[in-house]
Amino acid sequence: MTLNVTDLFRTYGDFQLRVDVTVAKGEFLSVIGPSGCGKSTLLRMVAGLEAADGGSIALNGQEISVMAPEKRGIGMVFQDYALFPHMRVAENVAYGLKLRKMGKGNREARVRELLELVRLTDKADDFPATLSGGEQQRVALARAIAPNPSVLLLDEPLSALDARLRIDLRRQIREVHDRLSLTTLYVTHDQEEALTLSDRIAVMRQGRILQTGSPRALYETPGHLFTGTFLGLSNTLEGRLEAGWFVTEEGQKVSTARGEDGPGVLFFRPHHVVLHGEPAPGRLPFSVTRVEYCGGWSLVHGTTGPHGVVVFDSAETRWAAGQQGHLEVVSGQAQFFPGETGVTECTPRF
Amino acid sequence: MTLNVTDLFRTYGDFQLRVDVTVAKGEFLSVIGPSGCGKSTLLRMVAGLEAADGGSIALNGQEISVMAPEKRGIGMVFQDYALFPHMRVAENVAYGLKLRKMGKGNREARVRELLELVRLTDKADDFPATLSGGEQQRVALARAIAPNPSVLLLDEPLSALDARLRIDLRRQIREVHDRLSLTTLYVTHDQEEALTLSDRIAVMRQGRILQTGSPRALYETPGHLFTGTFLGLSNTLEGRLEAGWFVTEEGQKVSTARGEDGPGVLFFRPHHVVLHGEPAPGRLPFSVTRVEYCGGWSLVHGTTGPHGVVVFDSAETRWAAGQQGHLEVVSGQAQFFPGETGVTECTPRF
Amino acid sequence: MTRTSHRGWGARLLWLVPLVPTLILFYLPLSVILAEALKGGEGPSPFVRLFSSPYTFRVIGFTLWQALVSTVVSLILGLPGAWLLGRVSFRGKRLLKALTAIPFVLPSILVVLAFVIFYGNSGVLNRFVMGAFDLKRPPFTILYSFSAIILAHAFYNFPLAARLIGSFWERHNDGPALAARTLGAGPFRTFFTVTLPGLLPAIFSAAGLIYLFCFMSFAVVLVLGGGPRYTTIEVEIYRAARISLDLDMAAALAVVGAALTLVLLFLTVKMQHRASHAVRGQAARRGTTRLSGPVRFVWGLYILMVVLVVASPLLALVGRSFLARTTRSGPLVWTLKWYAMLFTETGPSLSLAAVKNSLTFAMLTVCGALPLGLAAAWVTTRSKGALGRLTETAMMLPMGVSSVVLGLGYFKCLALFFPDYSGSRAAVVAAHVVVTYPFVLRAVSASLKRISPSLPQAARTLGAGPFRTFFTVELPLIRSGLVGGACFAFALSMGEINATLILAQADTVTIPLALYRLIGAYRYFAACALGALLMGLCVACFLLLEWMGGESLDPERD
Amino acid sequence: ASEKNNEKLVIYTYDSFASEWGLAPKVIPSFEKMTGIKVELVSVGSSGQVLQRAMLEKDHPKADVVIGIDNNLLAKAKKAGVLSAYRSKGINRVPESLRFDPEFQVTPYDYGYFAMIYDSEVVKTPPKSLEDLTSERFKKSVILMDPRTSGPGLGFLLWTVSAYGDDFATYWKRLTPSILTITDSWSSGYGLFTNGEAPVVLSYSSSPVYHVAFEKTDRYKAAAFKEGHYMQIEGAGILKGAPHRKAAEAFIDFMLSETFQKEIALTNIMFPANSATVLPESFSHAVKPEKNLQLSPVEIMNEGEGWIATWVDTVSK
Ligand SMILES: Nc1ncnc2c1ncn2[C@@H]1O[C@H](COP(=O)(O)OP(=O)(O)OP(=O)(O)O)[C@@H](O)[C@H]1O
Ligand SMILES: Nc1ncnc2c1ncn2[C@@H]1O[C@H](COP(=O)(O)OP(=O)(O)OP(=O)(O)O)[C@@H](O)[C@H]1O
Ligand SMILES: Cc1ncc(C[n+]2csc(CCO)c2C)c(N)n1
Ligand SMILES: [Mg+2]
Ligand SMILES: [Mg+2]
Repeated sequence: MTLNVTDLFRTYGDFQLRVDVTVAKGEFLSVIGPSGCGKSTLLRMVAGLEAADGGSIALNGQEISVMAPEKRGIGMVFQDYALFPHMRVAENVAYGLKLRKMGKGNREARVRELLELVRLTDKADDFPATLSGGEQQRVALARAIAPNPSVLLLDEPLSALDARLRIDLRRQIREVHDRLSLTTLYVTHDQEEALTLSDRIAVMRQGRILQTGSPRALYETPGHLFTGTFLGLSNTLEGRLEAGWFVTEEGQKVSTARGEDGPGVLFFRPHHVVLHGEPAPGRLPFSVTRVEYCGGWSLVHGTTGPHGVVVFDSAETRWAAGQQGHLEVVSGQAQFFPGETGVTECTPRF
Repeated sequence: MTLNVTDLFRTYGDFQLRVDVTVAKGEFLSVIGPSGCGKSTLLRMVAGLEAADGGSIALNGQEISVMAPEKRGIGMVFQDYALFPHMRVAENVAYGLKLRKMGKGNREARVRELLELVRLTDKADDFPATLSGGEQQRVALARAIAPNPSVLLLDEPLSALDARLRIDLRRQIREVHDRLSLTTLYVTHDQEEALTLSDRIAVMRQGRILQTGSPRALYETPGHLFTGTFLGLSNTLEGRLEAGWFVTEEGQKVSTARGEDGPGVLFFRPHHVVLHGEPAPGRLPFSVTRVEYCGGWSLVHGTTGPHGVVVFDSAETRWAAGQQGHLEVVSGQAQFFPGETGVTECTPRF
Repeated sequence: MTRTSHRGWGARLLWLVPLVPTLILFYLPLSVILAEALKGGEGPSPFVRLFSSPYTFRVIGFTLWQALVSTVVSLILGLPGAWLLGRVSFRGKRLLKALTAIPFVLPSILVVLAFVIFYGNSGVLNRFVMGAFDLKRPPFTILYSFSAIILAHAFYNFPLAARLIGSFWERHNDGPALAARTLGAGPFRTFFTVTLPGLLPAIFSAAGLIYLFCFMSFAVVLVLGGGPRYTTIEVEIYRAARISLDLDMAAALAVVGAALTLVLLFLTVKMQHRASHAVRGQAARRGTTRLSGPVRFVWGLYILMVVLVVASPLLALVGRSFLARTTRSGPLVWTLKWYAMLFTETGPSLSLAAVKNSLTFAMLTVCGALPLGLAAAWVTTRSKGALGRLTETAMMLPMGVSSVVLGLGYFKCLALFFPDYSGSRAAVVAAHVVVTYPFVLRAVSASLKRISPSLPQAARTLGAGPFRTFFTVELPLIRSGLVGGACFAFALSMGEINATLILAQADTVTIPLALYRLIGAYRYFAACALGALLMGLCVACFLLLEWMGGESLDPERD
Repeated sequence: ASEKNNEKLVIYTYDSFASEWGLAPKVIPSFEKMTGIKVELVSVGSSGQVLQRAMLEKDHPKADVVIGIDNNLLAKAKKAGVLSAYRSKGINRVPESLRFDPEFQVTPYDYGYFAMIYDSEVVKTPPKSLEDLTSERFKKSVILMDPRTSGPGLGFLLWTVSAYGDDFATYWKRLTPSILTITDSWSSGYGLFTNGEAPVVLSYSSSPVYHVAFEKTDRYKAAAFKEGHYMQIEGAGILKGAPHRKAAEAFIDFMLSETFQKEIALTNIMFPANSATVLPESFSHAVKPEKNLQLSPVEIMNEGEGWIATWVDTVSK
């Protein structure tokens, strides 16, 4: 099933959603964007739960935007789970199967299989109210997958799970997707999920899709500063491009970068920086404000002039809060965005 | 305020919680553990929202377990936000301040300050029902911090936020904590959050605290296999220790490790492995099943014999699904856990 | 340390707030009258007399059966209305909501009058059809039969069902219903498998109420049923207590009625508990529907039906209040003279005094019943298990005890403790409060149960004590329930007649009493005028209550 | 009880007596003016309820006089022992046949005959007997009252008992198809009738007087039955231990006086007990039957409950 969303439009007070997006058959498209940018609203409109003010939604070329939700053959995992409170876990999962008139034996087998998938076999006879947040979320996932929908919409289906389980389940979701060659629209606020799971990522901001592209393309060569700063950790310096060199406001040459001369922002990842003890030409003075231990590595937070910068370092980093260092942006890795001014805009709508 | 939880005890059907934990004044303690292990229940008991079946909770040596919740001076962010639906965002935040009889002017200033902190200034006059999930969560955070409690309990306060905002806010939370030298108990399922934020981490499993320790200690030298596998990505191989060497069931020597001889599990991180094209003594055959791009790096998933193994690699990894490689566990980095058998137990209670 | 720790003294004392008045104002008079009657005189025990007659079993059986049929019919007719009130936004909704309470306030004698005027053999309906098709005999014989009883009960109760269930539906989270749609369930399937089960707490609550009403109904049964063929326990009590002067028998019957009520109440409370599944972490997001094209037509039909059942008898009644005959069988002319007469009859106007008294009693009753019902609801929803259900049942029992018996109990009690008593307004109000507060309790506890427990908990962690929490968080969230309860209390007090008759001073006349007298003097046109006045007053008061209670802070207004 | 305040008198009566369209507003003021006694009139529902109230307060009576104890209630009142005897001088002007309580615990003030009233525009040939009522042409046409709750209802039951004896139940069985409804009170039944719900209703033979006098129509007529008509005599009595005995006696005397008696005809639509009272012109429309029926209070007391039980059983099937 190819999903075509064309000029879909919805207004809530001063919030405006206007989206064009296509998900090819068998494609896994993640939608990421700051909280409140309209991700859930988009999904709800595709599922038919929210009326659009205009625009079209087509599945395999057939217009479905006036079709009843149950006719669309779309499965959905709700951000707030929306479990049936009066049904036990197994009944929740079996609901869609019953509607498809699946025989009792098959149904029970399928429910068992799904509960195993989400590791909730022992909660089969419990009511949702007694489940923990993560358990509820997994029931919602199992329930949506159960009837083998041809299009699957997932609204942050793993947000309440621990890292371990999340990694497990995201692999399962992808496997289910691949096996059934589902068309999947996946909303997440977890960039790692988006990067690892998706064929393509759509970056949403303030009700619009800013950019879509493969995870690697968006991460490594983001077309917009917003995409770059939103997807993964990053740093930005304000300054100007002069003859292929980025120069800070203080006049220091930092790194080569492509682009037209003029004011703008230099964008680079934390692993595109090296921290040195000694000053050298091109290096910026850096004061360490905080060092975060992240397991296999550390994040060194600090400032250079007015800018906060975060730097990857090994777990056994030599840096500690309060120290002074010198920051080198590895040449050729940084990107220049002309005309932009800093990163504040990646925070929610203002 | 020092928080002392001694032998706190609660039963729900076949779920049993029994916890001993101390949080020193000004300490930031994170509680992590699989979904359903009792994290929320622990917090709710400390806040006085759930009666214990036994045990004691003391603040600065004073027993508070029979004290009314509002007398405890404990602030809490609820996993389900629990915003007052009949109050606007600003009123929600001001609620605790009003109870403290703060003057109108001060109150308004404080509310504004907090809404700025969570970036919701423009939603001040909205009702919670119209906010997105993440927006609601941020209101809950602002509301709990507002009255400057001396102990702060946070139940997955950032789970609905995007990575960027989460990193921002976790820094803010830590700053608030440091500035007010709060005693903080932080529940999260996000290991990165736990690692970066905490002074100490308590690992919970099936209603008990298995282990507490500094993030680094727990990550690098976990006392339990569960801790190791739960906190961050990891790999395990089954086999036995023979004269300081770990030997697989097939009889291949893999890595040196400390411990007594006997059967057990070898534990190592994805970045403690190197993948080679060519076989060599000590290297294990490895078939790549999936490569996940994670932004600055890649994760190479594969199998060696019956075991799944995940390996860190650069973003420009040469590996792709279907290829065969050879896996070297970097000597001295792996840890041996005698008597254990695999990692299934880090999944939720079974 | 054990469970139920940190409950302050305040919370504990709160138990006494509903309990003490219930004991003094209800259980004391009840036990006095029962003890008095059952200590027995000469002759066989009233219970022996009661159960030796097959008639008794017929009466009990019929009481249960007619109440069941009435309840089911009312619920079926009420559910679509509940959807309209709860889910659809349209203009005039507020007014419609206020209108739904009208049947409820009408003293049954007035309803009977309205039914006769509209459905009777010489009623508007029959005469209209006879005129249109030139018939000699009235085509519909609706009244004086079983279906007349059901029709009247439905008339009373289906707007009530719509209102009660509607206000629950309004705040009901539609997430699960939407999820069902995405899983392939059509609107009907979704309704029956997801929405309806979700509404069950409200449905059981409404059903319990309606069942009790019909269980206790007597004027309707008496007049529209067509005689002793259709007799309920309540009618028998009325006959025994007030006419046959057989207090023993009345008390015995009251015991039987109360026991049955108790069982019924307990069952509905239990079913209600069973049916409510609070889900942690779900904020209700209101889905307000707009009606479109063909759907509108269907709803048009529904509204037409409503108009036929509810509005037309009332309109006929109001219409008649503006009509007069020139002579006994002469032509009808429009007039305002009945209204004028209501306020200008001999001496200090009777109707004016009645209006004043009724309003005073109703206001005071609301003031008493609201806090009492609220406290009872709060206490009972917080207590769990069998004990909680028992207390809830015990506090709702006043709903199931005939006001005749209660009035007599009061009378006895007053004679016992205040020998010089000779009728007072305080006693009337107290009786009204007792009769009405269980309705407040019902209405409030339904909305109280729906509040996610983490909301008051959040308030507690922010430093609010239980009282503060109650006033700042729970109270605003149960406002709609409170308004509903207040409307009930007001309405019931406006319509109450039995206890008033026994307890009020001779010169204290209320609107229903005046109505009785007007009808007793077969001054039907004037009675219609007074009835119309009563309806108008009630609508005005409901609108006022709605406006006071609903407007300012409602988060989910559109 | 001691004489507390002779300037006061408390009376319990039934609604229609006390209502502003009843007798009370017409007669009480003149009594007060005449004697200087302040009357407190308490209206407690139907006549049965008057007696009940008196029984409830037996130990501490608050009222002095009860109005509305008729020949059918007498037995019950006596059994309860709430009344005390008083023989008013005015009783001499009451015909012997109306003095239904030989002990004078109850003093009669008016009387009437139960009768079927029919709408002459609908019923062209009126029923001539109780038996006529069972005929097919009256199918669902008759409004009756419940003997357990209504004076006239009890009166009609006793009427059938006196006409049919022990066979009255089979008569009722035959009558059932003709009954449209059985109301609990006379007023609701009569109201239905005047409203056009049915062409025949149980009431008093004097009822047409009302329509002639106040509505100027003789459309509603009383049917004369060949079995004879059952009679009702209404009375008042003084309670045992009445706080204001003197005033009470004065009131009973007043009830038999001309001032009171002359109001009865057109206000209560009954025949005044004082035979000297001049009846208004319209009373020519009131049927005064040749044969009147009455059962003795003793018989009613002994058998009444059994009759009612049989009746209930017959009609409720
Ligand atoms: N029913 C509604 N009424 C008014 N405003 C609404 C409604 N639903 C959503 N909004 C607004 O629309 C915007 C988008 O909401 P949406 O739930 O789609 O965000 P989201 O991208 O899913 O955010 P999150 O990641 O926090 O879940 C928000 O600003 C929200 O306040
Ligand atoms: N009210 C209750 N009744 C019955 N069981 C309950 C109740 N509350 C919690 N539980 C059970 O207790 C266990 C712990 O629940 P808790 O909410 O503390 O988990 P958690 O660690 O917070 O999980 P998550 O990370 O998913 O939020 C779960 O198995 C849950 O099913
Ligand atoms: C038209 C007409 N007919 C008869 C009566 C008399 N009446 C009717 S009810 C009642 C008391 C018995 O319950 C009496 C005496 C009247 N008032 N109006
Ligand atoms: Mg969302
Ligand atoms: Mg939890």
